[in-house]
Amino acid sequence: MQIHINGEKHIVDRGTTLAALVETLGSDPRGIAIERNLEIVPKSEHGTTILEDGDQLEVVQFVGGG
Amino acid sequence: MQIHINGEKHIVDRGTTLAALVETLGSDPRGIAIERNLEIVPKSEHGTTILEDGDQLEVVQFVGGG
Amino acid sequence: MQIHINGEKHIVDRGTTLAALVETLGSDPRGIAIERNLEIVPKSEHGTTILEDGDQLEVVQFVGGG
Amino acid sequence: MQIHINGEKHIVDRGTTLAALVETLGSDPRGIAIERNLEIVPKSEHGTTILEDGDQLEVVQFVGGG
Amino acid sequence: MEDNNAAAEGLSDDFLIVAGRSFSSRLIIGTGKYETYAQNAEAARAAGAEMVTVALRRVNLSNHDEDRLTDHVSPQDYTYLPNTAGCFTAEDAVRTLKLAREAGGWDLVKLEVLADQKTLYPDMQETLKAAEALISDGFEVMVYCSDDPVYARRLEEAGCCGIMPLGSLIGSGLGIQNPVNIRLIVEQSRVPVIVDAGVGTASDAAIAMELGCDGVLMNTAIAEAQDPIMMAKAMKNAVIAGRQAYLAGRMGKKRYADPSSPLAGLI
Amino acid sequence: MEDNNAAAEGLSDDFLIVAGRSFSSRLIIGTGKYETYAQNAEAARAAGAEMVTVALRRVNLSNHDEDRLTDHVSPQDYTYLPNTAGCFTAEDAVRTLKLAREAGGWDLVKLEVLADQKTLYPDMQETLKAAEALISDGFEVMVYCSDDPVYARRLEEAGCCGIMPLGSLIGSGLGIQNPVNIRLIVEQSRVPVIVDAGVGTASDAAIAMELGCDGVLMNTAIAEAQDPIMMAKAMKNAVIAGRQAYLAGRMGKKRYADPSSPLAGLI
Amino acid sequence: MEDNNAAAEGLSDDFLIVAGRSFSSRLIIGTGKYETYAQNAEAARAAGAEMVTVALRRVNLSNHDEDRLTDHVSPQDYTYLPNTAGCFTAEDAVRTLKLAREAGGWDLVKLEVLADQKTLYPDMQETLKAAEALISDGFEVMVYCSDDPVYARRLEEAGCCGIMPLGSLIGSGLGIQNPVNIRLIVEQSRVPVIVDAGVGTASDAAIAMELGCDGVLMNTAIAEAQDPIMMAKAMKNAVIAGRQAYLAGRMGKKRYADPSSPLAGLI
Amino acid sequence: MEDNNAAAEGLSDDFLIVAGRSFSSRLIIGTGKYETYAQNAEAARAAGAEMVTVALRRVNLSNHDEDRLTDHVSPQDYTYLPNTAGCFTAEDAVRTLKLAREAGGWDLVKLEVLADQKTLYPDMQETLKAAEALISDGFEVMVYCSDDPVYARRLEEAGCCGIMPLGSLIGSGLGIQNPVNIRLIVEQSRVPVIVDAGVGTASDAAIAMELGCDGVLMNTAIAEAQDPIMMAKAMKNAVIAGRQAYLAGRMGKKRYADPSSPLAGLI
Repeated sequence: MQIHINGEKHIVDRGTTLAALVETLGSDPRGIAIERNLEIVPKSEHGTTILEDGDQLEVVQFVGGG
Repeated sequence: MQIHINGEKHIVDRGTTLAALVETLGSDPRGIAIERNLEIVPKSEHGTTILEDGDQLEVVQFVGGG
Repeated sequence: MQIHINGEKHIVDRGTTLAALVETLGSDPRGIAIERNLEIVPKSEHGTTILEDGDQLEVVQFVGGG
Repeated sequence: MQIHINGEKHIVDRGTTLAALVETLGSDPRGIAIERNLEIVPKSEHGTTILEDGDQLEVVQFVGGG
Repeated sequence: MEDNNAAAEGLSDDFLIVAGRSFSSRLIIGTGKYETYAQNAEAARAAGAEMVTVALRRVNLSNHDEDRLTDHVSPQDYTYLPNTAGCFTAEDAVRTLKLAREAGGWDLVKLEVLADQKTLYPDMQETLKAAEALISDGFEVMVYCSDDPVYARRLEEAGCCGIMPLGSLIGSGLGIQNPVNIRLIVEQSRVPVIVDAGVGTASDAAIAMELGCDGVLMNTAIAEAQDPIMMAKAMKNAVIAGRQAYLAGRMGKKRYADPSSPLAGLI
Repeated sequence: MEDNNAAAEGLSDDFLIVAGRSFSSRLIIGTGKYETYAQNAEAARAAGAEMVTVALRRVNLSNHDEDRLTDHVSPQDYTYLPNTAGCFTAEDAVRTLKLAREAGGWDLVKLEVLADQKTLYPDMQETLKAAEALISDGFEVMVYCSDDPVYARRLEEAGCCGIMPLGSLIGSGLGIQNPVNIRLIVEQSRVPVIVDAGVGTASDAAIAMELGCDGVLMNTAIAEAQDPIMMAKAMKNAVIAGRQAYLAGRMGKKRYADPSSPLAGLI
Repeated sequence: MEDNNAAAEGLSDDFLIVAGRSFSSRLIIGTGKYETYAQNAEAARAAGAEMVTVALRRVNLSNHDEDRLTDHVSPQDYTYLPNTAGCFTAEDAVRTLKLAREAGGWDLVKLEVLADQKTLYPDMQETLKAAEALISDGFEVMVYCSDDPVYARRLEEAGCCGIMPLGSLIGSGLGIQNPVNIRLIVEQSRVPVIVDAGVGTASDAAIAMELGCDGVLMNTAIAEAQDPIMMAKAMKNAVIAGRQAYLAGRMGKKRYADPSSPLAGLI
Repeated sequence: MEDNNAAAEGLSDDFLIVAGRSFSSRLIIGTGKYETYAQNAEAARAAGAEMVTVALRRVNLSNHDEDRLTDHVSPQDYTYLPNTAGCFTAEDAVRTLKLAREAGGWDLVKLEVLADQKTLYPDMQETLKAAEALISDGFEVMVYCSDDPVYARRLEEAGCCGIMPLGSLIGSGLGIQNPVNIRLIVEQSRVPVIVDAGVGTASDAAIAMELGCDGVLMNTAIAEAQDPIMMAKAMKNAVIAGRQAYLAGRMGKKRYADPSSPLAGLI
């Protein structure tokens, strides 16, 4: 199925959890935050959150800024 | 009957019009504005406006200001 | 004979007066000043001043300046 | 005999040396400078300098200043 | 009074246009703090002013012989700009200006909603609210405001016909505190920008105009000068001078010197 | 040209008096850097100037048809103030002014002895030496100087008829760098003090006059403005405005606000 | 890092207390515009900073080896102050800070809602709206704002734990444009006032502190200096110097001179 | 006292070198106007000063128990810089410094020849004359002078080992009146330039150093602060901060804003 991550299309298998996705993305789960369809998904729920077709994800982290 | 003009008590006869009052007050009707119970009374209606007991009047004019 | 005017060499006939020179130079005598060998020559003496070989002349006038 | 020190009259015995005077004045010779009749007397000569009648002495030291 | 004004100085085609009205003078003066209305009138003439701000207050019923502003500075000779000085809420300001319109029949007004007595700084939230209410009620609103360029833009978008940022606190005489913000407001505005408050002396007024402002409004600087009439003349000339300098386009600034006399032809 | 000047602005009895000569204009302008002498003349008229500084240079023998300053800005209409721009020693300055006197017959001059090409800062030692020599030779000396109040006093004691401290470097347009020193010079001087050099725009000229100066001399600020004629008008009005503000006596500065409308009678 | 900070300078009992947290450094630095995060970290150490502002941005999914801020300027060593730079509405700012809280678990944040890209001037209406929403959601809000003392008061009344008025436009380096307003804000505030934006060099930071501010936040002044590490040291010392000067109470200003050496006992 | 000074701040290789002597502190303080010599000594320590100016006065013969400067601020710990405060002629200044050399045995001195009691402005003619006499007599002369760059050059050419232009009048606390001239002096000088007089608070000292000066000398700013010891610390840090900012090279100034957070990756 297809989802959007940070505005880009991605294909993922049905039943993929957010935690699994983060791992495949290879990004360190510490220090990131995820918004799914404009709702923040707490880290504690990454493992139990099943992605659905058309999900809009925002995956953000801290960068330098003034 | 008793009314208030600019915050002060005044005794006027029943049936007194606003126009008559202004005259007795000796103030030049030109360049003043009157508010009766928070409603502005246009000059055109001064002659036909009968004061009532307890009326609250504000009679104002232009003064120097920055 | 040879003289210098404003730093440039000029050939003039013996006996030439300053007044004559000014005329040949075509410059209006009014509003100019002449220094001959570092000595100012008043206008009144232009007519009687005979130039000599090697004279150093400065002929100046007013120009725009701040 | 009479001398002036910093503008004030003082009576001293004939033959008094500058060194002796400084001692009687009770001021610490270190850090002071003495001018005798507008001439500086080096510390090295205080012992051999005999005061004379009418001498004008300036005895100065360092004080706070900006 | 054209011959007293910019026109006479060779700016005959340079007018301040506010809400469709055209003025040859870019100096607006207040009518407070003068020793007498007579002095006030003389100062207005000396300043070459065409607009004056006025306040609305209760008629003094106990004394009818009180000197009247209108008898000295006549609305026939000067465009009255009723203000809302002393109003600390949008509601008070709107009520005051409705009375002013009834009293004088004018709809061109100067709105100011102040936040506190100590600073008389504008309360921008209430000011914007009052401006919207007045404009929807048909008033032409010139508005006293902070030098916040964002709020200045909002006030223009709301339909104000004149933006009047403070130079510094009312009556302080501290001049133009923040020329950068005034410049930003001038650059973005399509309605006249008139510095209101803070001018203390002639050069302050000139500086405001050199920043590109369309006019200056002042009261204390003239009324509290040792010689108000002379200062009124000074301000008139300063506003014209600053305007002309802005139109002329100043020279660049240089770190070192640059001679004004030719280097050629030195003896 | 009285009606163009201070007189017309209600200062009919306020004259700048230098070496016994009386002027209604307090603005002196230079005659360098203009595109043409015609523009120069128009600027002088627009500025309402009565005095202009001029330089002395070698006649161009190879071209007699060159435009002449005197044909446009006539010594009949303007008091010429021969300067010594370009002189870096007292000797050169004295020699130059003696030629100027012979050329024009005038003994009122503007002395300047400069220290270096980069800053054109006055060399005060040479300046004082030249002033003494010129005064003993019968000249009336207006003197360009630093803003050192001690040297200003020396120059006045030497007999100079006008003290002309710089506002900032010649041609820099940086305005009045040190108002404290200018004020000290104004307070101590009994001859006219005229700020010379540094003025960049109208407000700079007004500030100089507000400090109590008797006049302002400028060249680049007008000649290098994008519109020199308009800037000349601006400077004329700025000098008058600053003078009037000085005479009027400005309001005091306050840390907080002070309302201009009465607090009594609020509805 | 106490020994690098005020404590070491004899101010051991002078702490900046924000939302119950205590800091010995009054200098907060941004983490943008540095050549590398390594340089950024070195500057933070040199500045003796204890708080840094950070931005929240999308993870770059195409490059996992990108250098990470957290690896150089660790949240273990510095208090992170998530900002909302780039947000132009209250809604965006609130959304961004909720994500920041989820990412870092911190509720102390720096709110800024900007009006436009050209000036980055704060939109005070949206800023107040966002502050109220965040505070009711449990955030501790330090807020970037204009120097409008009325809005500063509103923001404090809304519950903000730090008022951060601009000195001048973000990244402009124009210093403290309006010291009068900053002083008014300092006088009225019971929470820390921290000048944010505009500081260009050390003396600007000292001036902010001398006005009585509790701290200074800067980014460009350090990051864009030719030697950022040296400038970081300069800023650390300037903030301490300004704080100490404020606590010491400066001498009065005098119009004339006053000798420092005794007049008595002159030879 | 190295650890109190620049060295400790990471400037271990940045020394002020005057007449072959090397100092890690760039702050020179006067020893006048303090309540007691004890306070004076504490301030000197807090300022991290290594050089102090001192005056020479008549010994008080009627009171031998008077507190002595040398007992509190010892010439063993501080380089004494005998001054000529109170001298109004070259002759007096030379006589005073010869006595100082006899009293202390030092030839490094601070020359000042003043013009009048009201302004204490330097008399540059007498100052140059005195400098020449002292140098030919073997003194190392640091010289208090006006901000006239031409005279500063002459004094350096005469052999002075330190140029000390005033920031503003002695004891006035008006800061650096003319940064343009100070900059010109810094650019041209090959000996240390030390701003002397006028500094009122920490930022003034930082500004002097940011202009590129090699040091700052002050007395009243510390002695007349409400808390002289705290102000001494402030000045120490301000001088270091200003020096570091000068060495770091400040960011450029911009007319508009420039964001410090990345625009990429916004959600």
